[in-house]
Amino acid sequence: MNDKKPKNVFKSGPISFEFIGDSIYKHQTKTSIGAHNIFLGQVRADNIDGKTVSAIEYTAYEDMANQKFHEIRESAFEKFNLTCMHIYHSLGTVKAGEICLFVFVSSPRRKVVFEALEYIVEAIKANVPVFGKEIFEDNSHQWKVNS
Amino acid sequence: MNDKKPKNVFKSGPISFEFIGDSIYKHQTKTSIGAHNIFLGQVRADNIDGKTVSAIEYTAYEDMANQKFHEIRESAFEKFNLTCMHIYHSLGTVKAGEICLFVFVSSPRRKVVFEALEYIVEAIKANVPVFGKEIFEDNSHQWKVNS
Amino acid sequence: MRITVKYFGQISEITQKEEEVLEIYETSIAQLLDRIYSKYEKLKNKEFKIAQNRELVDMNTEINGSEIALLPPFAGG
Amino acid sequence: MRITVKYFGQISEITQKEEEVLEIYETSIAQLLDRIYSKYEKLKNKEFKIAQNRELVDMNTEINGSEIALLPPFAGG
Repeated sequence: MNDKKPKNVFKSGPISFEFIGDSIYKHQTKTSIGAHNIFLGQVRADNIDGKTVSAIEYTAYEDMANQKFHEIRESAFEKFNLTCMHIYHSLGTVKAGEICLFVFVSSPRRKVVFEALEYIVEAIKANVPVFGKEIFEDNSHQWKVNS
Repeated sequence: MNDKKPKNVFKSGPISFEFIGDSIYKHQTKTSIGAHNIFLGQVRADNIDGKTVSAIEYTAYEDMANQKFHEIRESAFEKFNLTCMHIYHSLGTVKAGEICLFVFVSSPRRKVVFEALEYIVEAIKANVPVFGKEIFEDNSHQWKVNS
Repeated sequence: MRITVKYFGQISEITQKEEEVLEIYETSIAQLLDRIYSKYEKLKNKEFKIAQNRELVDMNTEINGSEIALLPPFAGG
Repeated sequence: MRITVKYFGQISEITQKEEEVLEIYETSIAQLLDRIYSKYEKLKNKEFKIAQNRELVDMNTEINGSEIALLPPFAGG
Protein backbone atom coordinates (compact mmCIF):
# COMPACT_ATOMS: atom_id res chain seq x y z
CA MET A 1 0.00 0.00 0.00
CA ASN A 2 2.70 2.40 1.08
CA ASP A 3 4.49 3.05 -2.18
CA LYS A 4 7.20 5.63 -2.24
CA LYS A 5 6.69 7.57 -5.49
CA PRO A 6 4.07 10.33 -5.76
CA LYS A 7 1.16 9.15 -7.81
CA ASN A 8 -1.40 11.22 -9.60
CA VAL A 9 -4.24 12.03 -7.22
CA PHE A 10 -6.20 14.07 -9.76
CA LYS A 11 -9.19 12.93 -11.74
CA SER A 12 -10.76 14.89 -14.54
CA GLY A 13 -14.26 16.09 -13.56
CA PRO A 14 -16.41 14.90 -10.65
CA ILE A 15 -15.73 11.70 -8.71
CA SER A 16 -18.58 9.32 -9.45
CA PHE A 17 -20.55 7.32 -6.90
CA GLU A 18 -19.81 4.17 -8.95
CA PHE A 19 -16.09 4.81 -8.48
CA ILE A 20 -16.58 5.24 -4.73
CA GLY A 21 -18.73 2.10 -4.46
CA ASP A 22 -16.17 0.16 -6.43
CA SER A 23 -13.34 1.34 -4.16
CA ILE A 24 -15.29 0.07 -1.15
CA TYR A 25 -15.93 -3.26 -2.85
CA LYS A 26 -12.23 -3.77 -3.58
CA HIS A 27 -11.49 -3.77 0.15
CA GLN A 28 -13.56 -6.90 0.80
CA THR A 29 -10.49 -9.04 0.19
CA LYS A 30 -8.59 -7.18 2.92
CA THR A 31 -9.98 -9.06 5.87
CA SER A 32 -7.69 -7.53 8.49
CA ILE A 33 -9.69 -4.30 8.11
CA GLY A 34 -12.37 -3.62 10.71
CA ALA A 35 -13.17 0.03 10.02
CA HIS A 36 -13.31 2.31 7.00
CA ASN A 37 -13.78 6.05 7.15
CA ILE A 38 -14.58 8.05 4.04
CA PHE A 39 -14.65 11.80 3.56
CA LEU A 40 -16.39 13.26 0.53
CA GLY A 41 -16.20 16.93 -0.41
CA GLN A 42 -19.27 18.03 -2.35
CA VAL A 43 -19.64 21.32 -4.24
CA ARG A 44 -22.17 23.55 -2.47
CA ALA A 45 -24.63 25.75 -4.34
CA ASP A 46 -23.71 28.65 -2.06
CA ASN A 47 -25.70 31.83 -2.35
CA ILE A 48 -23.34 34.82 -2.38
CA ASP A 49 -24.80 38.32 -2.72
CA GLY A 50 -27.88 36.95 -4.39
CA LYS A 51 -26.03 34.77 -6.88
CA THR A 52 -25.86 30.97 -6.69
CA VAL A 53 -22.75 28.87 -7.31
CA SER A 54 -23.47 26.40 -10.10
CA ALA A 55 -20.02 24.78 -10.34
CA ILE A 56 -16.39 25.01 -9.28
CA GLU A 57 -13.61 24.88 -11.83
CA TYR A 58 -10.56 23.34 -10.20
CA THR A 59 -6.99 23.92 -11.30
CA ALA A 60 -3.79 22.97 -9.51
CA TYR A 61 -0.04 23.29 -9.50
CA GLU A 62 -0.14 19.61 -10.30
CA ASP A 63 3.46 18.57 -9.71
CA MET A 64 3.64 20.31 -6.36
CA ALA A 65 0.15 19.15 -5.41
CA ASN A 66 0.94 15.49 -6.11
CA GLN A 67 4.13 15.86 -4.10
CA LYS A 68 2.17 17.38 -1.19
CA PHE A 69 -0.46 14.64 -1.38
CA HIS A 70 2.40 12.17 -1.26
CA GLU A 71 3.92 13.82 1.83
CA ILE A 72 0.53 13.83 3.57
CA ARG A 73 0.15 10.15 2.72
CA GLU A 74 3.59 9.23 4.03
CA SER A 75 3.12 11.17 7.23
CA ALA A 76 -0.33 9.67 7.86
CA PHE A 77 1.06 6.15 7.42
CA GLU A 78 3.79 7.03 9.92
CA LYS A 79 1.41 8.52 12.50
CA PHE A 80 -1.47 6.04 12.27
CA ASN A 81 -1.78 2.28 11.98
CA LEU A 82 -3.54 2.32 8.61
CA THR A 83 -4.05 -0.64 6.31
CA CYS A 84 -5.01 1.47 3.28
CA MET A 85 -5.33 5.08 2.23
CA HIS A 86 -6.70 6.51 -0.98
CA ILE A 87 -7.03 10.14 -2.02
CA TYR A 88 -8.67 11.49 -5.19
CA HIS A 89 -9.27 15.14 -6.12
CA SER A 90 -11.09 16.56 -9.11
CA LEU A 91 -9.63 18.90 -11.71
CA GLY A 92 -11.80 20.84 -14.15
CA THR A 93 -15.49 21.51 -13.71
CA VAL A 94 -17.47 19.95 -10.86
CA LYS A 95 -21.11 20.98 -10.62
CA ALA A 96 -22.99 21.78 -7.41
CA GLY A 97 -23.99 18.48 -5.78
CA GLU A 98 -21.09 16.55 -7.31
CA ILE A 99 -18.10 15.13 -5.43
CA CYS A 100 -14.69 16.84 -5.76
CA LEU A 101 -12.68 15.13 -2.99
CA PHE A 102 -12.64 11.48 -1.92
CA VAL A 103 -10.45 10.40 0.99
CA PHE A 104 -10.67 6.78 2.14
CA VAL A 105 -8.79 5.29 5.11
CA SER A 106 -8.97 1.78 6.54
CA SER A 107 -7.58 0.15 9.66
CA PRO A 108 -8.14 -2.87 11.88
CA ARG A 109 -9.58 -0.50 14.55
CA ARG A 110 -12.04 2.37 14.45
CA LYS A 111 -10.31 4.93 16.70
CA VAL A 112 -7.46 5.15 14.23
CA VAL A 113 -9.57 5.91 11.18
CA PHE A 114 -11.35 8.87 12.79
CA GLU A 115 -8.09 10.55 13.76
CA ALA A 116 -6.36 9.74 10.50
CA LEU A 117 -9.16 10.95 8.23
CA GLU A 118 -9.46 14.33 9.92
CA TYR A 119 -5.69 14.77 9.90
CA ILE A 120 -5.50 14.02 6.16
CA VAL A 121 -8.44 16.23 5.14
CA GLU A 122 -7.14 19.19 7.16
CA ALA A 123 -3.66 18.75 5.69
CA ILE A 124 -5.08 18.69 2.17
CA LYS A 125 -7.07 21.86 2.75
CA ALA A 126 -4.04 23.67 4.22
CA ASN A 127 -1.10 22.45 2.16
CA VAL A 128 -2.09 21.36 -1.32
CA PRO A 129 -2.00 24.01 -4.10
CA VAL A 130 -5.43 23.51 -5.62
CA PHE A 131 -7.44 26.51 -6.79
CA GLY A 132 -11.19 26.79 -7.21
CA LYS A 133 -13.11 29.21 -9.38
CA GLU A 134 -16.71 29.39 -8.23
CA ILE A 135 -18.89 29.85 -11.28
CA PHE A 136 -22.26 31.54 -10.72
CA GLU A 137 -25.38 30.84 -12.71
CA ASP A 138 -24.88 34.09 -14.68
CA ASN A 139 -21.36 32.92 -15.62
CA SER A 140 -19.62 35.47 -13.43
CA HIS A 141 -17.15 34.02 -10.96
CA GLN A 142 -15.20 34.44 -7.75
CA TRP A 143 -12.22 32.58 -6.31
CA LYS A 144 -12.83 30.13 -3.51
CA VAL A 145 -10.70 30.31 -0.34
CA ASN A 146 -10.57 27.47 2.20
CA SER A 147 -11.63 28.39 5.71
CA MET B 1 -34.78 14.36 7.60
CA ASN B 2 -35.40 14.53 11.30
CA ASP B 3 -38.47 12.34 11.61
CA LYS B 4 -39.73 11.49 15.05
CA LYS B 5 -40.64 7.81 14.90
CA PRO B 6 -38.00 5.08 15.24
CA LYS B 7 -37.41 3.44 11.90
CA ASN B 8 -35.93 0.07 11.23
CA VAL B 9 -32.15 0.39 11.01
CA PHE B 10 -31.55 -3.30 10.39
CA LYS B 11 -30.86 -4.96 7.08
CA SER B 12 -30.72 -8.67 6.54
CA GLY B 13 -27.19 -9.80 5.68
CA PRO B 14 -24.23 -7.64 4.62
CA ILE B 15 -24.59 -4.04 3.43
CA SER B 16 -23.65 -4.00 -0.24
CA PHE B 17 -21.29 -1.54 -1.90
CA GLU B 18 -24.04 -0.82 -4.47
CA PHE B 19 -26.34 0.29 -1.66
CA ILE B 20 -23.62 2.57 -0.26
CA GLY B 21 -22.83 4.04 -3.69
CA ASP B 22 -26.51 4.62 -4.30
CA SER B 23 -26.91 6.40 -0.95
CA ILE B 24 -24.08 8.76 -1.90
CA TYR B 25 -25.64 9.39 -5.31
CA LYS B 26 -28.98 10.34 -3.76
CA HIS B 27 -27.33 13.26 -1.96
CA GLN B 28 -26.37 15.03 -5.19
CA THR B 29 -29.69 16.87 -5.15
CA LYS B 30 -28.91 18.28 -1.69
CA THR B 31 -26.72 21.14 -2.79
CA SER B 32 -26.39 22.78 0.62
CA ILE B 33 -24.13 19.88 1.63
CA GLY B 34 -20.38 20.49 1.50
CA ALA B 35 -19.06 17.47 3.37
CA HIS B 36 -20.05 13.84 3.83
CA ASN B 37 -18.44 11.49 6.30
CA ILE B 38 -19.06 7.75 6.14
CA PHE B 39 -18.13 5.05 8.63
CA LEU B 40 -18.16 1.42 7.53
CA GLY B 41 -17.70 -1.46 9.94
CA GLN B 42 -16.22 -4.50 8.21
CA VAL B 43 -16.05 -8.02 9.65
CA ARG B 44 -12.43 -8.91 10.40
CA ALA B 45 -11.00 -12.39 9.85
CA ASP B 46 -9.42 -12.26 13.30
CA ASN B 47 -7.13 -15.06 14.29
CA ILE B 48 -7.95 -16.22 17.83
CA ASP B 49 -5.97 -19.09 19.36
CA GLY B 50 -5.09 -20.39 15.91
CA LYS B 51 -8.64 -20.26 14.55
CA THR B 52 -9.84 -17.72 12.00
CA VAL B 53 -13.17 -15.89 12.12
CA SER B 54 -15.04 -16.57 8.90
CA ALA B 55 -18.27 -14.67 9.68
CA ILE B 56 -20.26 -12.92 12.39
CA GLU B 57 -23.88 -13.81 13.01
CA TYR B 58 -25.68 -10.73 14.30
CA THR B 59 -28.79 -10.78 16.44
CA ALA B 60 -30.42 -7.91 18.30
CA TYR B 61 -33.09 -6.93 20.76
CA GLU B 62 -34.65 -5.27 17.75
CA ASP B 63 -37.31 -3.09 19.37
CA MET B 64 -34.93 -1.69 21.95
CA ALA B 65 -32.12 -1.36 19.39
CA ASN B 66 -34.26 0.65 16.97
CA GLN B 67 -35.34 2.85 19.85
CA LYS B 68 -31.68 3.40 20.85
CA PHE B 69 -30.71 4.14 17.25
CA HIS B 70 -33.53 6.66 17.20
CA GLU B 71 -32.32 8.32 20.41
CA ILE B 72 -28.77 8.52 19.06
CA ARG B 73 -30.13 10.06 15.88
CA GLU B 74 -32.20 12.65 17.73
CA SER B 75 -29.36 13.60 20.02
CA ALA B 76 -26.89 13.91 17.12
CA PHE B 77 -29.29 16.23 15.25
CA GLU B 78 -29.57 18.31 18.42
CA LYS B 79 -25.81 18.50 19.02
CA PHE B 80 -24.58 19.00 15.46
CA ASN B 81 -25.68 21.02 12.46
CA LEU B 82 -26.34 18.05 10.21
CA THR B 83 -28.25 18.07 6.95
CA CYS B 84 -28.69 14.28 6.80
CA MET B 85 -27.92 11.19 8.82
CA HIS B 86 -28.37 7.54 7.86
CA ILE B 87 -27.60 4.44 9.90
CA TYR B 88 -27.83 0.81 8.75
CA HIS B 89 -26.80 -2.30 10.67
CA SER B 90 -26.77 -5.92 9.54
CA LEU B 91 -28.66 -8.79 11.12
CA GLY B 92 -27.87 -12.42 10.34
CA THR B 93 -24.66 -13.65 8.79
CA VAL B 94 -21.98 -11.26 7.53
CA LYS B 95 -18.82 -12.87 6.19
CA ALA B 96 -15.29 -11.62 6.85
CA GLY B 97 -14.61 -8.71 4.47
CA GLU B 98 -18.26 -7.72 4.26
CA ILE B 99 -19.83 -4.55 5.69
CA CYS B 100 -22.03 -4.79 8.81
CA LEU B 101 -22.42 -1.11 9.79
CA PHE B 102 -22.94 1.93 7.57
CA VAL B 103 -23.20 5.39 9.15
CA PHE B 104 -23.49 8.40 6.84
CA VAL B 105 -23.59 12.04 7.96
CA SER B 106 -23.70 15.19 5.85
CA SER B 107 -23.40 18.88 6.64
CA PRO B 108 -22.60 22.17 4.96
CA ARG B 109 -19.22 22.17 6.77
CA ARG B 110 -16.56 19.55 7.34
CA LYS B 111 -15.70 20.13 11.03
CA VAL B 112 -19.21 19.11 11.97
CA VAL B 113 -19.21 15.77 10.16
CA PHE B 114 -16.02 14.54 11.82
CA GLU B 115 -17.35 15.21 15.31
CA ALA B 116 -20.82 13.91 14.58
CA LEU B 117 -19.71 10.66 12.96
CA GLU B 118 -17.42 9.67 15.81
CA TYR B 119 -20.10 10.57 18.35
CA ILE B 120 -22.68 8.40 16.58
CA VAL B 121 -20.41 5.38 16.06
CA GLU B 122 -19.26 5.40 19.68
CA ALA B 123 -22.84 5.70 20.89
CA ILE B 124 -23.90 2.76 18.71
CA LYS B 125 -21.07 0.59 20.04
CA ALA B 126 -21.90 1.47 23.66
CA ASN B 127 -25.69 1.65 23.78
CA VAL B 128 -27.34 -0.50 21.15
CA PRO B 129 -28.22 -4.10 22.09
CA VAL B 130 -26.73 -5.96 19.15
CA PHE B 131 -24.98 -9.28 19.68
CA GLY B 132 -22.34 -10.92 17.51
CA LYS B 133 -21.44 -14.59 17.30
CA GLU B 134 -18.02 -14.99 15.72
CA ILE B 135 -18.07 -18.16 13.64
CA PHE B 136 -14.72 -19.84 13.06
CA GLU B 137 -13.78 -21.81 9.98
CA ASP B 138 -14.28 -25.08 11.89
CA ASN B 139 -17.84 -23.95 12.81
CA SER B 140 -17.04 -23.43 16.46
CA HIS B 141 -17.88 -19.97 17.78
CA GLN B 142 -17.29 -17.32 20.42
CA TRP B 143 -19.23 -14.22 21.38
CA LYS B 144 -17.90 -10.85 20.28
CA VAL B 145 -17.55 -8.01 22.82
CA ASN B 146 -17.04 -4.39 21.79
CA SER B 147 -13.88 -2.76 23.09
CA MET C 1 -48.13 -10.46 37.56
CA ARG C 2 -47.26 -11.93 34.21
CA ILE C 3 -44.08 -10.80 32.45
CA THR C 4 -42.10 -11.84 29.42
CA VAL C 5 -38.41 -12.47 30.00
CA LYS C 6 -36.18 -12.26 26.93
CA TYR C 7 -32.75 -13.85 26.53
CA PHE C 8 -30.17 -12.83 23.94
CA GLY C 9 -26.86 -14.00 22.53
CA GLN C 10 -24.80 -16.17 24.86
CA ILE C 11 -27.52 -15.84 27.53
CA SER C 12 -30.00 -17.62 25.29
CA GLU C 13 -27.42 -20.36 24.68
CA ILE C 14 -27.64 -21.14 28.40
CA THR C 15 -31.40 -20.78 28.80
CA GLN C 16 -31.96 -22.67 25.55
CA LYS C 17 -34.80 -20.31 24.75
CA GLU C 18 -35.23 -16.77 23.49
CA GLU C 19 -38.06 -15.84 25.78
CA GLU C 20 -40.50 -17.18 28.33
CA VAL C 21 -43.55 -15.91 30.16
CA LEU C 22 -43.29 -15.95 33.96
CA GLU C 23 -45.96 -15.44 36.58
CA ILE C 24 -44.11 -13.45 39.23
CA TYR C 25 -44.56 -12.31 42.80
CA GLU C 26 -41.13 -10.72 42.99
CA THR C 27 -41.14 -6.94 43.16
CA SER C 28 -37.53 -6.00 42.35
CA ILE C 29 -35.19 -6.93 39.54
CA ALA C 30 -32.81 -8.46 42.10
CA GLN C 31 -35.53 -10.79 43.36
CA LEU C 32 -36.49 -11.79 39.84
CA LEU C 33 -32.85 -12.50 39.06
CA ASP C 34 -32.60 -14.85 42.07
CA ARG C 35 -35.45 -16.84 40.59
CA ILE C 36 -33.84 -16.87 37.13
CA TYR C 37 -30.47 -17.92 38.60
CA SER C 38 -32.10 -20.82 40.36
CA LYS C 39 -33.53 -21.96 37.05
CA TYR C 40 -30.34 -21.42 35.01
CA GLU C 41 -27.39 -21.76 37.34
CA LYS C 42 -24.78 -21.13 34.67
CA LEU C 43 -26.03 -17.58 34.24
CA LYS C 44 -24.25 -16.71 37.51
CA ASN C 45 -20.93 -16.72 35.64
CA LYS C 46 -22.19 -14.54 32.83
CA GLU C 47 -22.01 -10.79 32.42
CA PHE C 48 -25.21 -9.07 31.35
CA LYS C 49 -27.29 -5.94 31.68
CA ILE C 50 -31.00 -5.81 32.33
CA ALA C 51 -33.62 -3.85 30.46
CA GLN C 52 -37.19 -3.30 31.59
CA ASN C 53 -39.53 -2.25 28.80
CA ARG C 54 -36.47 -1.49 26.64
CA GLU C 55 -34.66 0.74 29.10
CA LEU C 56 -31.62 -0.35 31.10
CA VAL C 57 -32.32 -0.68 34.80
CA ASP C 58 -30.31 -1.66 37.89
CA MET C 59 -30.86 -4.36 40.48
CA ASN C 60 -32.88 -2.22 42.85
CA THR C 61 -35.42 -1.18 40.28
CA GLU C 62 -39.00 -2.11 40.98
CA ILE C 63 -40.65 -4.31 38.40
CA ASN C 64 -43.44 -2.40 36.71
CA GLY C 65 -43.00 -3.36 33.10
CA SER C 66 -44.19 -6.33 31.11
CA GLU C 67 -40.89 -7.09 29.35
CA ILE C 68 -37.59 -7.84 31.06
CA ALA C 69 -34.53 -8.61 28.94
CA LEU C 70 -31.13 -10.08 29.84
CA LEU C 71 -28.54 -8.47 27.57
CA PRO C 72 -25.01 -9.85 27.23
CA PRO C 73 -22.17 -7.48 26.15
CA PHE C 74 -23.03 -5.42 23.08
CA ALA C 75 -21.17 -6.12 19.85
CA GLY C 76 -22.76 -3.75 17.35
CA GLY C 77 -20.74 -2.56 14.36
CA MET D 1 20.08 32.74 -14.73
CA ARG D 2 16.99 31.55 -16.48
CA ILE D 3 13.92 30.60 -14.43
CA THR D 4 10.31 29.70 -15.14
CA VAL D 5 7.71 31.68 -13.21
CA LYS D 6 4.29 30.05 -12.87
CA TYR D 7 1.01 31.82 -12.15
CA PHE D 8 -2.13 30.14 -10.85
CA GLY D 9 -5.79 30.91 -10.23
CA GLN D 10 -6.61 34.56 -9.76
CA ILE D 11 -2.90 35.43 -10.12
CA SER D 12 -2.93 34.15 -13.69
CA GLU D 13 -6.04 36.22 -14.36
CA ILE D 14 -3.92 39.30 -13.70
CA THR D 15 -0.78 38.18 -15.49
CA GLN D 16 -2.87 36.86 -18.39
CA LYS D 17 -0.51 33.92 -18.64
CA GLU D 18 0.17 30.68 -16.82
CA GLU D 19 3.93 30.87 -16.98
CA GLU D 20 6.85 32.75 -18.45
CA VAL D 21 10.59 32.33 -18.65
CA LEU D 22 12.64 35.15 -17.16
CA GLU D 23 16.34 35.84 -17.41
CA ILE D 24 17.13 37.09 -13.90
CA TYR D 25 19.95 38.82 -12.02
CA GLU D 26 18.00 39.05 -8.78
CA THR D 27 19.28 36.81 -6.01
CA SER D 28 16.38 36.77 -3.51
CA ILE D 29 12.68 36.07 -3.82
CA ALA D 30 11.97 39.62 -2.58
CA GLN D 31 14.02 41.11 -5.40
CA LEU D 32 12.35 38.92 -7.98
CA LEU D 33 8.95 39.94 -6.62
CA ASP D 34 9.82 43.64 -7.07
CA ARG D 35 10.46 42.92 -10.71
CA ILE D 36 7.20 40.97 -11.07
CA TYR D 37 5.24 43.73 -9.29
CA SER D 38 6.62 46.30 -11.71
CA LYS D 39 5.37 44.16 -14.59
CA TYR D 40 1.95 43.37 -13.07
CA GLU D 41 1.01 46.18 -10.72
CA LYS D 42 -2.32 44.70 -9.72
CA LEU D 43 -0.55 41.79 -8.06
CA LYS D 44 0.31 44.15 -5.18
CA ASN D 45 -3.25 43.85 -3.92
CA LYS D 46 -3.31 40.08 -4.10
CA GLU D 47 -2.54 37.52 -1.47
CA PHE D 48 -0.27 34.68 -2.51
CA LYS D 49 2.44 32.32 -1.35
CA ILE D 50 5.62 31.55 -3.21
CA ALA D 51 7.07 28.15 -4.04
CA GLN D 52 10.57 27.50 -5.31
CA ASN D 53 10.97 24.12 -6.95
CA ARG D 54 7.63 23.06 -5.41
CA GLU D 55 8.44 24.00 -1.83
CA LEU D 56 7.03 27.06 -0.08
CA VAL D 57 9.68 29.72 0.62
CA ASP D 58 9.71 33.15 2.23
CA MET D 59 10.83 36.52 0.91
CA ASN D 60 14.41 36.23 2.15
CA THR D 61 15.06 32.93 0.45
CA GLU D 62 17.84 32.90 -2.08
CA ILE D 63 16.88 31.91 -5.56
CA ASN D 64 18.55 28.64 -6.48
CA GLY D 65 15.78 26.77 -8.24
CA SER D 66 14.56 26.85 -11.79
CA GLU D 67 10.83 27.08 -11.05
CA ILE D 68 9.17 29.82 -9.01
CA ALA D 69 5.39 29.73 -8.56
CA LEU D 70 2.94 32.36 -7.27
CA LEU D 71 0.15 30.54 -5.43
CA PRO D 72 -3.11 32.26 -4.45
CA PRO D 73 -5.12 30.92 -1.47
CA PHE D 74 -5.69 27.17 -1.61
CA ALA D 75 -9.18 25.87 -2.19
CA GLY D 76 -8.73 22.11 -2.34
CA GLY D 77 -11.60 19.84 -1.37
